[in-house]
Amino acid sequence: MTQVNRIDGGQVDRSKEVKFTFNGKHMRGFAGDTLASALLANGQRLVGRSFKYHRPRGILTSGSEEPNALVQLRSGAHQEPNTRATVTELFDGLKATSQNHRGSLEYDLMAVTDLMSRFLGAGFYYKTFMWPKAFWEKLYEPVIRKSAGLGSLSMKDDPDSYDKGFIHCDLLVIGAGPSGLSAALAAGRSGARVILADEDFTPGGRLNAETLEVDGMSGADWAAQAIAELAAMDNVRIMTRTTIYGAYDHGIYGALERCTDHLASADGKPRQVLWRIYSKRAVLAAGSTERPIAFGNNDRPGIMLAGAVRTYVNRFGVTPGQEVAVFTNNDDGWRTASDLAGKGVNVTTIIDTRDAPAVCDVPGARHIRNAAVMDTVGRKGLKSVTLTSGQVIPADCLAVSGGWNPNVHLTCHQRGRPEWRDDLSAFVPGADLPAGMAVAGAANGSMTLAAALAEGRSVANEQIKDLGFTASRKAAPKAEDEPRDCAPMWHVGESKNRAWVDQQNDVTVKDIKQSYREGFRSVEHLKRYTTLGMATDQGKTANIPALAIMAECTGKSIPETGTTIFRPPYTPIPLGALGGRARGKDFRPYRLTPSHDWAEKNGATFVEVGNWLRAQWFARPGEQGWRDSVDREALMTRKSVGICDVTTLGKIDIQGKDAAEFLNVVYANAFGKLPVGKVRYGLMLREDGICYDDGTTARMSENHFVMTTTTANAVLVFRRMEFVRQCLCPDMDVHLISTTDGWAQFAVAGPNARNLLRKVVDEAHDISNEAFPFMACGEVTVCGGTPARLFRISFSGELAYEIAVPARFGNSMMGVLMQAGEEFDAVPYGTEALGVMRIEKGHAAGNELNGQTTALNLGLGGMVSAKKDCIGKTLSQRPEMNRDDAIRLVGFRPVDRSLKLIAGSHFINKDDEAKMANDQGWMTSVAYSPSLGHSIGLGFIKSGHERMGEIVRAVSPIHDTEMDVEIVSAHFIDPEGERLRA
Amino acid sequence: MPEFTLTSAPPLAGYDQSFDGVKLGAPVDLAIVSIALPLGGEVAAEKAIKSAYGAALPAPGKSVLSKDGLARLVRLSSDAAFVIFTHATPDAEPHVAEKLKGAAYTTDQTDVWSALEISGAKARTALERICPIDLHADAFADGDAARTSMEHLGTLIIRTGGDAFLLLSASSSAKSFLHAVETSIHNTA
Amino acid sequence: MIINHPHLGPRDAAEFIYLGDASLIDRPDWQDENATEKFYEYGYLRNNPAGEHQELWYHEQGDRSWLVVTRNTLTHEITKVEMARDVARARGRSK
Amino acid sequence: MRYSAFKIFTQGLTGNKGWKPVWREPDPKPEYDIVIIGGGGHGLSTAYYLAKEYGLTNVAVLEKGWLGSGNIGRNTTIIRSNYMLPGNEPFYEFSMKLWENLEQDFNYNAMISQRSILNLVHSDAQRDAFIRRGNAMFLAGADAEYADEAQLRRELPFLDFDNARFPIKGGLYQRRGGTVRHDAVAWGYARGADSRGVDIIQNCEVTGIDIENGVCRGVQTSRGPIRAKKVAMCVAGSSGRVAAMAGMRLPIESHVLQAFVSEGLKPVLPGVITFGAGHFYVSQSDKGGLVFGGDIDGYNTYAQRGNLPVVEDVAEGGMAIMPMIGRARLLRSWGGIMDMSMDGSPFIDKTHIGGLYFNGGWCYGGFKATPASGYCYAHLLARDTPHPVATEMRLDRFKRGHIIDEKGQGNQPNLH
Repeated sequence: MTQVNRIDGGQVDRSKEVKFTFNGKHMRGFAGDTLASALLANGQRLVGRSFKYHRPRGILTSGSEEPNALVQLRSGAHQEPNTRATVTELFDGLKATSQNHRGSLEYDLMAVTDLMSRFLGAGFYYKTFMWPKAFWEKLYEPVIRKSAGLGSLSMKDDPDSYDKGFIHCDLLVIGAGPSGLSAALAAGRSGARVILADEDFTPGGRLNAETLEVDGMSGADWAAQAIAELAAMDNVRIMTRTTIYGAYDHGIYGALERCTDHLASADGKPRQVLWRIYSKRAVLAAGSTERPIAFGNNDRPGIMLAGAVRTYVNRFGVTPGQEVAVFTNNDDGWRTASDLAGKGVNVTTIIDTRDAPAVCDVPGARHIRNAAVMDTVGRKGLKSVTLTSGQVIPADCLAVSGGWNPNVHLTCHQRGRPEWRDDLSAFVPGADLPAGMAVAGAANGSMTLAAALAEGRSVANEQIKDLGFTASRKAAPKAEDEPRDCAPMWHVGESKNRAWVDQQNDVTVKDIKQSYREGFRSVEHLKRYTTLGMATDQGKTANIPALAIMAECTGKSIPETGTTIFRPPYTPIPLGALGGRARGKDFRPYRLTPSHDWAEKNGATFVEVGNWLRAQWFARPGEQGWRDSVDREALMTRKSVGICDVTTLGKIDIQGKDAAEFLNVVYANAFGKLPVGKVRYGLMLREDGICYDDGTTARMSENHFVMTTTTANAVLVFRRMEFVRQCLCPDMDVHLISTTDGWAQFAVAGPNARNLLRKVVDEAHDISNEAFPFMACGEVTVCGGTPARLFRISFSGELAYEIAVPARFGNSMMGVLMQAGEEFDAVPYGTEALGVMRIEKGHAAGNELNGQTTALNLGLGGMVSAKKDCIGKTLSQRPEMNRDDAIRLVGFRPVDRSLKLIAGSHFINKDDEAKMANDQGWMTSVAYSPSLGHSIGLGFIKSGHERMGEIVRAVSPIHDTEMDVEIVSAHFIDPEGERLRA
Repeated sequence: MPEFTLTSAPPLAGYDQSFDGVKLGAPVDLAIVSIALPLGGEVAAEKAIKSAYGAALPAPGKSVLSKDGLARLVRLSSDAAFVIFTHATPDAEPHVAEKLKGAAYTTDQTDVWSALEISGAKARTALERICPIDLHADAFADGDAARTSMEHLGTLIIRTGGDAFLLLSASSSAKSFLHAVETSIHNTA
Repeated sequence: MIINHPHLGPRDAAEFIYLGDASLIDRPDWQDENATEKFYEYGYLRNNPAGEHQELWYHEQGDRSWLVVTRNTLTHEITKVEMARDVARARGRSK
Repeated sequence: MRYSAFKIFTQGLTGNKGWKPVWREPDPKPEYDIVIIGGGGHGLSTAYYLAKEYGLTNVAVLEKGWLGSGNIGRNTTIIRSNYMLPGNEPFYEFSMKLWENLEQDFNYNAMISQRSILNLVHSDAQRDAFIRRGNAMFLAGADAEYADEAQLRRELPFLDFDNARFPIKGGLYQRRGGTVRHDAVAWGYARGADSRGVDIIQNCEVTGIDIENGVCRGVQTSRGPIRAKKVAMCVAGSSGRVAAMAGMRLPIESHVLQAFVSEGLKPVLPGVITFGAGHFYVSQSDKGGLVFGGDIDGYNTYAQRGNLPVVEDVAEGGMAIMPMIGRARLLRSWGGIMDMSMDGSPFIDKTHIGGLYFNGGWCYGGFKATPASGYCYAHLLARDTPHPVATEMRLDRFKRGHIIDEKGQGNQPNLH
């Protein structure tokens, strides 16, 4: 296909021909084209189908406000639905397909909905599809869902990468049109740090689309010159292809930079970068958007906004039609006629709603005043328009101008409300702008080029003066004030046929009137009932006309009827970009234990524990599954000795003259009298009296403690202790610092633990049972002088120690411990065996310390010291937390020992029905105890401590199963604790 | 003779790479000791620091080199600071404690952190992708220090001079942090 | 949001952890005769104003300080940032 | 006017000009038996059930803006009854059963779609907690199903099973969970209440609550004073502000929850999916948009807008579990103000002031509760005793120590 509509001029690079396909058809354009301009150049008017009625649609606009020309771009996993052809930069090899049709674009079977449209008006679905009841989900809804939606996702993982970043500036200028360029020049010359961002790939905004002059040169040339001057300033950063999509609190703006979307391949680089821009001040210079006028069949391919028609002609050297009519209610529409005629395009007619003389001379065009377009002909492409007078005018392109709306979107992102200006018949930014933002140019209602240039400069100067910069004295660039008279007209009342307001979502003037009739009269009801403004263009061309039509119905003025505000994002933002690098394994960082490498080499299977990766078990050849490994690790530990990396437990170094007193506040039990060289188990409550965390704290010297927390709560406990330190006890001398990552810590557990450690701990340190009894701690050296800390504490219930060395030695230490343990058949054990052994001992862990249980529930009620205050003490005494029938942590075993207990089962008394009213509690943790040879469990049950030996039912209806279980002591192994004191 | 010997293997030991416009490496034997100023003893502690290092403890968010240039004092908050210096053996804390003569509380932080040095003309451009702090020289001068978060990891960043920065982040996640910095360099190359 | 830290200057609020009303500083005395009632009010009841709100933020990804931030809950405008420790002292929490 | 397919047909033939307003626009009367403050979902359903189930129609609903402008108009439309605790689960299951018959009940198609809700499981501890929860659901008469990884691979092949930072190990389904066209719920209830004689008064802001000798006698409004025998607060999100007019402090903070919708897409998601290792949940609307959200912003606010860190956090969660959505675009984000309560559970109760009632504290879970909340509130207003499924939703529960804390986070509202 040749470029039938390509004409002279424009800013495309005719030396670089670009090949692309649309629905498989091969076409050509030039570098500098958008997909839309290239499609028009190739005479492709029909590009898509509308959402509800599957109406044939073309290109309406030349910018990001486009409702109709949405295509699927690229193919395979790169497929990108709902892409606006009007902002898609053409590249060699581009593939685009049209969306939302069954059958071909030209013959869409779904277009039958258009014929039934009289039954499918606003909100019809709320009134039907209710009978029979089951049919909604089985029949109606699947049909509706299938026909809804526009483009398709590929269902494949997005193959591109994305990145994010942070940038800072004194002044952010949003939009590089005339006012933005003028603002950036002023601020840049003053020395302020400026970011100038524009969504287009060529800065200049409307300057590139108009024939107006600035400082005696063409607008486009002046823009290029301004950009060159700015580019030479090292305090100015120019960001093209960058949309400022959201204005957030305190001068933070969200921006999307499209880095490789204009290239055939991203080539391993991020496709897009999501920037958070930290600005001290901002100038919004986002320009304005032209609005259409609604009339019968105003949605046909070939009917376009007048400013867009001018853009295609002036900027891209493409004419959207060969026989053009203009329909306008304002002076600006005449510029389209005049520019087109100037380029030799055949402008046949100018239909002006005003009863006023010609604005300018347009050779060859007939001026019909006080008239309007009422209907059109040409289903897949415009053929003619019919005026209210009945006169038919042949045309393949109708350029429509209903006036211009300032782009106030970002001024509304913090719920600022725009204000109506009668002289412009448009909303302009209101007084409650986001802090630090000022608005300039057309976005502020300064609609002429001269005004925009002047205001850009003056607003920027005011902004930077506030920051202490001296404004440059250079004058604003000069331009003429072009005529801007506009007589509002929102829809042509004489139209009999449907007149579209929201073209993408197929909302017509009739729908708005019906919405009014049914009582949906507030703007929000209108939007929600008719879906107006909810499409991918967010109603950029639809909202204001709709509001005006509703105002007509209510008989009130437009501002009395309401206003619509805009929410982020300004234009749709890919979720990939918002997600940045956080995908797959990079979703969150990994924390590795010091012995990770050793574990990897020794057959460990790893498990995610928060951000940590921990060894779960260490499989040996011949083992038939994880249970084999775990049973062996637990048995061998209980029989001889096992070693486990427990570095992940939080470690907090606590120093200060008031450290002991401080611990008395944060722990429920007392620490004041803990002797130096001893460790104590500590229980922490939340202020609401619920158990929060547990661990051990060792007193290394009079004013120095080392606390351990659970892995999960390390950060939270530290935060809370800082709260106590700074906010509750501000004059205690106590200092906290985390050392979690600093020490590689290993549990060495089992009857041979001491024998093993004797080989590693330097001889100078006596670790005999007498010198270093249960709950002793101290600083030692290992392997010939390496500093270490030794704690005699036990989670497994065996004779056990935890030994800590500086983390850099951790991997080596694991090897050394295993080597030293060889003669005892030492095993490394993972978190599973750790869990088995703690259940065998009845120790509470995360499943029991779940933030819902009290010390009383856990059987630790006696730990809450009566003699002192602590966090949570008072509220733990509330009556319903101390009921006689409160749940208690106890052990469970299946009556039939061959059965496997299920964590999450609920307990029901023997003869009760399994229903919530009879719920006695639940099983928290279960394990197979290799020592006992059967399944064991921990759980909470009402008055459990008084029910030893009772048989209850553990029901798990989700598994459709239940079993009888016996309530037993939670201490399944060595209940007297003889082993750990051995 | 002890039967077993331990070998030191910090997570990024030996890492040293050059990219277009950026150098990235893990400094060797960097020791870090935290200093907490006792409540009511701040003046004495600052005095002890000054006499030990020949430099006064700077304001929060700043760092200074000791008089001999061998140690960097970084003030983290009103009552806490780091001293960073080159020291191979695992006894950095007693080494500092001795110098301060009991005027402040000290805790060894060497193994808590993992360090990366990034420098070069494009270092700032790369860091822009992960660092929320404004690193423009007017806003973040030589010696300035900030604790912040990069790619979900707590990081202490110090401008050690010109286009060179020292980055400290947790040693357990050192590999993820390195990956984050390398990705930034790749993405901005 | 940006919180202008009294020692460190403006920092993104993402570096901070929010706790709630700064009345959480005013922890009652456990030996007070109405201690249970006072702890209930302290722990559970909030003014929750639509307007100026004094609230606690913790600079977790920073200097680990707790701050009392005065912020408007309708506009998010921050008018004052203080070190919580100073506020606690001023409210008589010194020993 | 009764809606039916036939009605649509005849109206279509006559140019759709015969449709009548769905509700009246009455002026306030000087006095009502019951005045409900708040014309959001819960207020409207309360009025509906007062009229329909309890025969009380001398009732006004006062709405400061447009009806349905509360969180009923700005949520992510999910219904479910997958709670765990006895104080909650029977209530939400009651709500679910009301949803299941709602459309026929009020003759309005709210597009109730029981497409299922799935909570993904990423660790053994999480699995144990979900089994506990699933069993509790059964005990309360609800449905639950535990799916293992293999089943999820078959059903949802687009989830990231093979390269996930937090592997997907299974999930808890509630097949009866799903989504509803949220605005239609407000409209259906409003229509049903209005047709039974309830006055729904829009653009009528309550500016004061009249209390004489410890008894509430009525309210002051932007449209004049209105006397009432009973005044029912029902303004979740603004509870703090309205309760302050009665001099009450509440165990509630106001927080913003952001929600998001993508551009319309052809169907990709069968039901609601919730990520268990990050903040992300998503469903797909009948119009094709992915409707998704995550955590609250986390600071007290009454501004109906949020900030960027949470937007990114949510998108990160989405990309982590289903990287196919990378090329879908976020179309719109918005924020709703939540009554975040001290234990994450709501209140339907009398206050200490005679004739003044309170309904609030719904956190971010109020939408699914709309029918039961209105039903139970109506019951309380009509009978002065709590409905059997709402006996624990009392304001004094913290004083007694009876906490309904599903997440085990304690008395810090922003953690629930």
